[in-house]
Amino acid sequence: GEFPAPVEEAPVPGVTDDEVVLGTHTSLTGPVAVYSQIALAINAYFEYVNETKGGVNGRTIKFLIEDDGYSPPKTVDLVRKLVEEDRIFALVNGFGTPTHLQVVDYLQENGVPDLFVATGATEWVKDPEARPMVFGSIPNYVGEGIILGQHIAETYPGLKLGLMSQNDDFGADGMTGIRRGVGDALDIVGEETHEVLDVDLASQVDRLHAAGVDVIAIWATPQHFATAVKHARLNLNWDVPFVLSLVSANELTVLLAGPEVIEGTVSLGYLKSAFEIDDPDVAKHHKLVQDYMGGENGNTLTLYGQYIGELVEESLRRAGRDLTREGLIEAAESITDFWCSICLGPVNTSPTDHDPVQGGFLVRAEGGRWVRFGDLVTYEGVLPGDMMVEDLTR
Amino acid sequence: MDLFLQQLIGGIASGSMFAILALGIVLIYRSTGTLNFAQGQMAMFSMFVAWSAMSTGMGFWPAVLLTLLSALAMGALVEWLIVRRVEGTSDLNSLIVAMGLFLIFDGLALYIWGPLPKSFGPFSFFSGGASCVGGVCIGRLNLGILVVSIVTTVLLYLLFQCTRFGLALRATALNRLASRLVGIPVGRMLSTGWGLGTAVGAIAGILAAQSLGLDIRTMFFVVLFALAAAVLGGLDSPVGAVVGGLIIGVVKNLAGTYTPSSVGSIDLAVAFAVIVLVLMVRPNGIFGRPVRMRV
Amino acid sequence: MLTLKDIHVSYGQAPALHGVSLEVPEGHIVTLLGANGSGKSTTIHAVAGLLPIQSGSIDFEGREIAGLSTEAIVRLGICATLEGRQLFGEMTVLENLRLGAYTQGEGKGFDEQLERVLTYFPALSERLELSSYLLSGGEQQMLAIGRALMARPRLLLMDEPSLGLAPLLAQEMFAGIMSLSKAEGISVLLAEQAADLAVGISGYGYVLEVGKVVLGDTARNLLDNEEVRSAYLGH
Amino acid sequence: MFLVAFPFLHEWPFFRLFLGEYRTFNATMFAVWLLVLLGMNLLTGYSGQVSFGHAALVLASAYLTAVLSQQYGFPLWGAIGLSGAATAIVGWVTIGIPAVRLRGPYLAIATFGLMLAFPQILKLNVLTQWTQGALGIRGGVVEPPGFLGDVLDGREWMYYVAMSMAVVMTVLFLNLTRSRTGRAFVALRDSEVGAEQMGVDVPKYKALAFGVSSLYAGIGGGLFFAVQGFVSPDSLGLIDSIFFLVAIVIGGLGSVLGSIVGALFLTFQSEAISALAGFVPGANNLRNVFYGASLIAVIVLFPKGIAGFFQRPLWPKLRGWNLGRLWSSRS
Amino acid sequence: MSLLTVEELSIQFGGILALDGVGFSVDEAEIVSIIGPNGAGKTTVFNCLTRVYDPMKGSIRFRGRDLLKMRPHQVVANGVARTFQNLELFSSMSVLDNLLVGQHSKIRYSALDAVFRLPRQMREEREARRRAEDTLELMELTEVRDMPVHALPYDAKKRVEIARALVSRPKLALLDEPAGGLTHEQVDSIARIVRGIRDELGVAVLLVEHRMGLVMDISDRVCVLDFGRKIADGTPTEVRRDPAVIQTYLGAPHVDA
Ligand SMILES: Nc1ncnc2c1ncn2[C@@H]1O[C@H](COP(=O)(O)OP(=O)(O)OP(=O)(O)O)[C@@H](O)[C@H]1O
Ligand SMILES: Nc1ncnc2c1ncn2[C@@H]1O[C@H](COP(=O)(O)OP(=O)(O)OP(=O)(O)O)[C@@H](O)[C@H]1O
Ligand SMILES: [Mg+2]
Ligand SMILES: [Mg+2]
Repeated sequence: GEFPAPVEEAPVPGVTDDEVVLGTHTSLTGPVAVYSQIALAINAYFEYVNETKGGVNGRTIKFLIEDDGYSPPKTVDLVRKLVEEDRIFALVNGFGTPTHLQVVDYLQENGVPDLFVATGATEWVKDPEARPMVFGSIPNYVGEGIILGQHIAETYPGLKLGLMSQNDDFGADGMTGIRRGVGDALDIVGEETHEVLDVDLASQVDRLHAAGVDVIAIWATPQHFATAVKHARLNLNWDVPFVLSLVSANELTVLLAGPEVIEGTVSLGYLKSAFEIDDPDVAKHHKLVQDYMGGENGNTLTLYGQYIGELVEESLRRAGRDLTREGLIEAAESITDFWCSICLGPVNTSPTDHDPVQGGFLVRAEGGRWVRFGDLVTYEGVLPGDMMVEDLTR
Repeated sequence: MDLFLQQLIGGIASGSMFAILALGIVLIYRSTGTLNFAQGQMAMFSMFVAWSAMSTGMGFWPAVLLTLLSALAMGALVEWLIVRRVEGTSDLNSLIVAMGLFLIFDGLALYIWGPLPKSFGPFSFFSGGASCVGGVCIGRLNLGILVVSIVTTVLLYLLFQCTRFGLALRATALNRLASRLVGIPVGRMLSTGWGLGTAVGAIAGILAAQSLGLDIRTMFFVVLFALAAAVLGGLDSPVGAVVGGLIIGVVKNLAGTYTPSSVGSIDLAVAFAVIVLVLMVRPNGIFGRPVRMRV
Repeated sequence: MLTLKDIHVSYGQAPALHGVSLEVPEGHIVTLLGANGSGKSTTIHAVAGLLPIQSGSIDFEGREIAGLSTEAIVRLGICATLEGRQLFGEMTVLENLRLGAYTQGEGKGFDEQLERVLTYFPALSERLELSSYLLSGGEQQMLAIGRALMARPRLLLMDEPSLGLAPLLAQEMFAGIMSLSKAEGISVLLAEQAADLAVGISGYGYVLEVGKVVLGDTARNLLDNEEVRSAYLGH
Repeated sequence: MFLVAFPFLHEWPFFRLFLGEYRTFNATMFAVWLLVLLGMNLLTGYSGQVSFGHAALVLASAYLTAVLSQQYGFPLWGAIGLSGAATAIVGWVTIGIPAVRLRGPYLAIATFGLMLAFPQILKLNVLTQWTQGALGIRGGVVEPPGFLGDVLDGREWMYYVAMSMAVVMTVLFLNLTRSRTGRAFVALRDSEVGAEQMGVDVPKYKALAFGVSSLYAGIGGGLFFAVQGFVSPDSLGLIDSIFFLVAIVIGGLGSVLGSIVGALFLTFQSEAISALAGFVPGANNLRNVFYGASLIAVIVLFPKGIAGFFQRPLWPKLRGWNLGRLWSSRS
Repeated sequence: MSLLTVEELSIQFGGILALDGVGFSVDEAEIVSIIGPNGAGKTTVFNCLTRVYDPMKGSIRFRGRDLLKMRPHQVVANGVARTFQNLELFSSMSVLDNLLVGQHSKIRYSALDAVFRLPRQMREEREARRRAEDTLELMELTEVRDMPVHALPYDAKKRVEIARALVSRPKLALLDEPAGGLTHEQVDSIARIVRGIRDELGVAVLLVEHRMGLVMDISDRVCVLDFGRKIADGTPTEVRRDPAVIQTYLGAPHVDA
């Protein structure tokens, strides 16, 4: 520029003596507005931290939530606004793969920490050297697929497997994992994909039915999974077992499909469930939701929100009083053996591992709840590109 | 062969879902000339109304009745309060208003009922297992949807074609000034058209809640197919709406079944290619009246 | 039967009628004469309730009808045919006629009335199932008039009814209007450009100039008035 | 003048108050949207054809630009030009010509089918070699060439490129609409038979309108990729297509001013709704209600679009400076 | 040889035989009228000539060319221009622009000339504007040249129709009820204009009209249709006396005449 800019007062964007500003993009409106619960729960957790602990390292957290309505060009507008106009210190838990893909490189190039993106796309975690700013948050889809595939291989050896997946990276990553996990224990006799805008998955289920499938691995949203399982059970009288991505192993699915219909469906869990009210941490979560989010009880989504909140809190804490973006990244990639209050396993990160939670317990739908069984399974420290069944540990 | 038949029946089943929503679209288009993009979200709203009614312990049929009546009132009110402000300015303006309504109903439902799905117990009437012949099955619910949409079509056809009231509804959509000149209460007709269309949408919503679940986004994508169905059949033909819906359902299923997986998924593309091809031959839909030029 | 007192109408800011007063006696035919833009159509629109009037009164059989909706006015027995015909283009001729009888219901009287209208305009009876926009210009005009008659009006407002009609048909139509008015006591308010025929069948006539009545007299006197003849009757 | 100085304004003490750097990006996207909406307006506002598939054209061109520049080593600007031309031809031949027989909602829904099916096509296995499937294609920051690199950063450079492209294309647009061709578009919108009988080859011109419109969508799409540095099958969808249409109707059909207002609308809508929701604390769930209500309010208040409102001879005193004559489709 | 020769023209719509073997001709600089009852097929003749309709059989030759081989938009380029009974103006455009569209086939510059404002475009636009201005003056429309057409009074719209047809300098103008809905004075001015077209521009005119005063006054020849068939043909005086014409069309001796 031609005109000398006045000296910056705050050399680190979004950080003042007593406040740090974070932001996110999410869907407060639009087809996936239900996930707005996550950002609101994160915000509730930050408010709780501000009130009860005076923030982190003497700074309160301010959390700016922008609504992109799940439209990528809007995400770009809003994230740029957050970074350039509102001067956030870091972006936290950006929601949605297509939306976040549109900004991930922008954040990378501008050195803005891009913490704990709200999807399990391997894109975020597969190459931390190329994209040091971005971190995942849930077990990545390939890893999750391997664990569930392994379960299928052990439970249904020699039978016929059918695959159903959303026709995008979510589905593709999941199926990659499932194949690796299953190995040659089962024959894959049918592969079906569907689009986000498909109304129901009946036709796909019909085809797998005709192919004589014995078990189905499915990577779909709660709405889509509900139509698939209802069609199999109610219209085809077909009680084929489903193995489901953790993305849909939650209360939404129970509400949409009905508890009897999904009975026996197997998936993965890495956080405690909202129905475990006897667990003091879950009880505390419900209280937090009531106090800071207003009204109702917590659910899977708010629990996940709290998990993110705790992770961010931990990262900020580790980054210390002298906050810089580089410092935050260093802190976020040096978390070892951190147990968030509602986690079922430890969080570990490193400069080569931006995938905080790598594993969990198998869960099964029983009476409308997802009940854990078996041991903790992890693939700790392995990058999704190279991961194989051998990397799993129990 | 079984697979083919099953896909055919499955196509008819999901097609009847598109069809019944398309009927409401046709009804509103034919009686007011507006292409109602908000049809899906309004149906979703009615579906939540039904849920609320039932969650107060109301029985199924009373709740359905209440929902239909409230949908009728809601549609009429929307027309009277909002749509009428732009009536006669331009088709595109009513499209904007429909988009506005889409957003308003979406937002209102979110505000009133929150973002979480609701569970809607099965209706005794449509629940129960599938009926199978050989290896080919159709669910009770799907059968129910198909029957309801056919009955609705017949009723609408009779309404439009055989009653004086239906004639007046159509007249209003074609020419407001002329309608006033022959003594038709134009305002009331427009409100009634919207009311009826919304009520048909409510039927679609209640049925959809059964098969697709009760959620803000349940109708989000159904309406896209319903619009396509209405256009494919001919926007002013109730029969066309049903035929259009069924064609889309069946073509999509068959395309999905018979595309080699090495190519990838292409069912949507094929379904819409078929729509375009049909429109090339019949530019006003299968059952639409051809418009000829006269100077 | 119909009395207009000092009515004022404007389109937005632009005044179109300033103080039109006229009278249509029961069972009579009254013609409005005037150049293009003098306000004939506007007067008819105002009576039919299609335009709001700023001031003045419109009295129909002792009842103030200014401010009533067009539907209500039609129900009182006032029907209008307008310039541009205003047909339901995509509907058939028969459907148009059925709609004409909208206020009458479709009971027994309907068939009778239909038959009568078709005897005035036999060309229509062969085209009952044709979409009305496919009719020739004059046929459309016949349909517009026929549709108005289907409502069994007691006062008929006609804006340029002879527009596009062949000479013989125009004569027949005016003769028909006259006999209709005689036989059933229908009153008629006519606006015409080419008004010789119209004045010929009328009892009274008014001359409009830029939104004002400048002359009102019996048809006979108008026909005798040299100025009127040369300006509006083409002699 | 203003346009030239824009990226630096935020460094002025006075403008600092309300113009962040972010506004440079806003202005760049505005230029991209303006290009797209000019094309849309030519199609809908001038030639009277409604398309819900425009975002698919923008997306197609963005992809083409991405593939040409990232995989075949074309220089970015060449890739944009080539994609624009290719999109124009595609729009002309594969959409415009079949669309000739379709009208109103039938055309709208046929094109909307294109929009729904297009992402699926981009994800086809047989195409992933070029399209990279669902994960899309990355671009990266475009640096200004040569000595310009000393005075401008990438963002400012993009602003100048996009804005000058938009300005040039706007001028060309005005030239076209005020010519024989532009008049033929409007004529066939007003009366197809009338136009045909006056010697306008109606099918040809209807298809041509699609072609020219696609050219603008194509250039806009190429720039979209350059500005955003990324494109995926979900980057633009049906909702965007519909909102392109909403934008020109609200802006004003049949005028350049309408497209400009429409582009402003697209650029600032999310921010505006955010701000609107901010007025009512805790009303996040009502955002869409605000949004819908404002759309309706605008169209009720300005049934001819906002530009149409300014084109009325509102202020007779300003006749000499009549915006309407300057911008409207009538030359 | 005559300018226009129509032979054996027939067309059917559904069950209605709208034209049934109609034939007639128009010579250079001649005014020929077609009259007949409503629905006789007059407008249909125009529509066949300008290729809006496809006749079932018959031939239409204009200056030695076969009009039936042309596409609708090519007709005007060959020198036949028309007006419409129910006005088909470009209502949102100004009067001047309507006249410029009227010259669409006369202006030859390409879209590229237009986009870059090349000299050819500038020159042709200038010429086109001049022709438009001339025609506007002839039709007494100069004052309203910049008004959007929808805002014009009815009689002015009628004149714009005629002007738009004439501005392309056709050899033959087809005028469909140009005097419909006009006052007597305006009808007189239409008569003046039509004669002017013929005498000053050398344009032949084929006229469809119900205002007998006008028809009888200016036509060189009159052709009478009834139910799609030609029932009479001749000079105005002959036709006026023809009993068949009187019976089906004119009726009692006409006051208008
Ligand atoms: N819709 C309108 N908007 C604005 N002004 C109008 C409108 N309609 C008519 N006017 C104006 O009102 C005046 C009276 O018009 P009106 O149509 O009543 O005349 P008219 O005597 O019926 O003429 P014509 O013989 O052409 O039908 C004219 O100056 C006309 O320009
Ligand atoms: N496209 C069409 N489809 C069906 N019938 C048609 C069509 N065009 C014209 N007709 C019929 O053909 C006949 C002749 O119509 P045409 O318009 O030529 O009559 P006209 O002689 O011009 O009458 P007018 O003087 O009333 O304008 C009419 O009966 C009309 O209904
Ligand atoms: Mg008038
Ligand atoms: Mg005619």
